[in-house]
Amino acid sequence: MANKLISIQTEPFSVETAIADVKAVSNGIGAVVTFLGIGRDISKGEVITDLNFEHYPGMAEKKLEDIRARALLNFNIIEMAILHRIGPIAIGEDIVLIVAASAHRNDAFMACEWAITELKRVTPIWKTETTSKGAVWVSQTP
Amino acid sequence: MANKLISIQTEPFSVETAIADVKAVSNGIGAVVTFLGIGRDISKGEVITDLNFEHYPGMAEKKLEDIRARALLNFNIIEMAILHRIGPIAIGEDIVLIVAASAHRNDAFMACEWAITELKRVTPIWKTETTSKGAVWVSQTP
Amino acid sequence: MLQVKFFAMLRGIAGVESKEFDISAPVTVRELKEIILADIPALTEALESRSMLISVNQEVAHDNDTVSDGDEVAFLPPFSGG
Amino acid sequence: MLQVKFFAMLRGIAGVESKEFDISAPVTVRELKEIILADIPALTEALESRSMLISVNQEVAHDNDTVSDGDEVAFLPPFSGG
Repeated sequence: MANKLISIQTEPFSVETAIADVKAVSNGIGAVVTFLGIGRDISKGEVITDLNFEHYPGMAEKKLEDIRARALLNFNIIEMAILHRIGPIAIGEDIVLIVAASAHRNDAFMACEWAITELKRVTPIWKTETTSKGAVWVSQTP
Repeated sequence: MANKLISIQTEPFSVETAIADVKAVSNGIGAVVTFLGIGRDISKGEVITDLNFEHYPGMAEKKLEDIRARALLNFNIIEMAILHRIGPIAIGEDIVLIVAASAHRNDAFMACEWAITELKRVTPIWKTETTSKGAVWVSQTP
Repeated sequence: MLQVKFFAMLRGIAGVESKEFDISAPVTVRELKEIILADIPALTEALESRSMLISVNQEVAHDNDTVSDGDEVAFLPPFSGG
Repeated sequence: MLQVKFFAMLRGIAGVESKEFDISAPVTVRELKEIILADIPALTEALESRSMLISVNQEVAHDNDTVSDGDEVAFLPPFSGG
């Protein structure tokens, strides 16, 4: 199960499938909160034409597994999925998906927001943004 | 546009389509937060076999439009969709969907959480829960 | 003629989805409630509950608001959508 | 042999994705850093930045931790995933 719920992949993911995978875990799920990160056309005032993500294979997956495990331990949620794409990503394309499911909505909101913040903090994934000046490594995402 | 973004309907909605409709509004969208309410099998300790929703036609749609308008006014979001199903709903089926899109994630989280809380507070929609004792009107949802 | 709609458990108690009342002059919501209760006494407990909302032309109204011929009035039990 | 991996902008500066270093006895992370900088001086500014993390066998490590033969060490610039 955890294999489907944690993934770093080059191909696009399906939000519908990820939600269905999480919902399949329990009929006690009453709330699913989803965070979807998308490639924006503007960053710090610059027009972005392209994004590219790379990760530390092995360590990055381990960190996502660890975020899921800590979310299940520390929040009153029933299941969580975390998917992240790597490689070239066009503007408007999905980058990252977090799905948090709980009986009541507050728990799913809290866990989902924590998980995306934690993902940005601890997961060895890096991106380049391509502007008219070329591709540059982004050194920090808020 | 608002027609697709606000809907009270008997047929199931597509989360994927709703997110796509919202994303289509702007390439400046970097975050989409989605809340999905689902029919649970247990409520206040009772086993639920079935749900049924009814609404005040006209007024309920107006309230959802109003929630969307206030969310766009009061939160730093780019777009919002609100879909609610009525009629019979089986356990595990989707009931309500809120999609909030913004440049940065905090705004979408705040607007999405506010919108579902406000929906429950002001929208004339009612449900029955069917247990072994029969179908009863639920007088309040937390 | 003024149309009064009953939703959810109120519809079950009233036995009808909606009913028309012949209100010649404007009356307050409170006065309309009395007219309705005289006609459908079974609604007394429900309509006098503090958690019951009333709408006039699909906007929430209060006891001292007035309703006139042609208005659409509804009694709204506590919501349970979402 | 100990493998050192360079990610993101570090890969560009080092000119390689990874490089093997012959460390006979265990050394501290700080000592390993000096060995690497002697070999690839272009990395000096980057590796001495306070925002650079180091991992040993895919766990974040610190200057006084030791690394041994067979370990996988990586230098991790500030993350920008999500």
